[in-house]
Amino acid sequence: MIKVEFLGPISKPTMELEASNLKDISEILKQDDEVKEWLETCAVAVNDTLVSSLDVKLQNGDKVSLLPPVCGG
Amino acid sequence: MIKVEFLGPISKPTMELEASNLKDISEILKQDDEVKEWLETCAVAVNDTLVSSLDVKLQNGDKVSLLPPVCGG
Amino acid sequence: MLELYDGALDVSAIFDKWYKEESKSNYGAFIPFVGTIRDEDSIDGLSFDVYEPILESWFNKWQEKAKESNAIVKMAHSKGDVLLHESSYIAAVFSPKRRVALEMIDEFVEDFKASAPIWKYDLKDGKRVYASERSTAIKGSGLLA
Amino acid sequence: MLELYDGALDVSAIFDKWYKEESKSNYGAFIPFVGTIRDEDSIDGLSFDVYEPILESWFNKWQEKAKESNAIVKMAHSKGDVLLHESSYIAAVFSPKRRVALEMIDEFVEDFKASAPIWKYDLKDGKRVYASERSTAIKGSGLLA
Repeated sequence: MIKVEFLGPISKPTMELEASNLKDISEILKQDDEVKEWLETCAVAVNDTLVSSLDVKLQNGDKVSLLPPVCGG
Repeated sequence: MIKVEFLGPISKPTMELEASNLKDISEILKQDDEVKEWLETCAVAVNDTLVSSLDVKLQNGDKVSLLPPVCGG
Repeated sequence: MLELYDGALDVSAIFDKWYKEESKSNYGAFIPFVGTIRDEDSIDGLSFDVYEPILESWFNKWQEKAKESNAIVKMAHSKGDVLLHESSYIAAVFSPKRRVALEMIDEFVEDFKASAPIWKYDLKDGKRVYASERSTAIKGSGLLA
Repeated sequence: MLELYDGALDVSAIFDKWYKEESKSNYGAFIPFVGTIRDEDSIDGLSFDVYEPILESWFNKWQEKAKESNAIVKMAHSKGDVLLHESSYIAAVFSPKRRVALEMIDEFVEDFKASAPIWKYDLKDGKRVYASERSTAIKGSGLLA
């Protein structure tokens, strides 16, 4: 199982999904009306490292995080 | 009389000179071997205001200051 | 040196600590940037969520980058609520020479604003409202869209 | 706010004072620049001469300029001797917005270096030696040559 967590203002509890790569995650999240609107503006981290390609392979126990637009300071 | 003061590292006591403008001051200081070497790198203030022209008229009691290269901080 | 605090920062205490920590390190220039909550838009304050694991790796990359110029960076940030006229952020660069410090504090603060995983909320009428208008999508966002 | 002190600056005390002075002024960004004497070239420290009347008019012009951007500048500098690892200079900008403060602190510090009527001497082997190599002729120099 892959853990998908939603950071900051996305008020959505962590999900557990079956997926072998980020493309699978993308397909599943696009079906979720609450999450869908965030996908365009969210960065993605796998196991706390930001990634820039959908081809990232996922293994059982991996964590995918969605990071919405930031504003520190 | 015009008071001419030498600031910072120029080790020269204040002079009292007869002069009606900065051109006169320049002519007199060029004769002074100790001061001559500083003229090229010194800025000039009249009554504590920096000036950029030799045409400045001087009146009895005016103060001319020579400011050598600076390095604050 | 990345420090997170609950609520407002004790700015003078943090400044004093950092200044003393590097007092013998032979840095000629030390430039802190202090961010303070402004009274505007009828807010009562701001509130912050911080995602520490990615903030730490972002900060560690900056520490490496600073090292290449013989400089160091330090940072303190608030978690949770910070009220009007209190401070939530201090960033600092120490370097041997002033040009490095002047350029790096600018770059560091701007990259922080664009990349650090921190989310800001307005505290208004007893509610905590995500400051979406002032927020910036992290570079590479939209991967899953 | 131009402050001159005999000898080294009490940096943390000055920082704390300035921070508190503006704590309710609604400035979002506060950037101090702290200059500290580096151990180099076998010096024991530095020493400074300051010509106050022209320093004050230089500083007042900067205060006017800062005002146009709704910002303010502050500055403290040492007169006389300052030893290794002690600090001789603090400049600071307060402004509502960070971009103004980041750009102004750079401009202010660079103009200070090029224009402020302060002369620096190395303290070395019990002597006070004018740092001519590191000094900059004020713009317009050479008028009397």
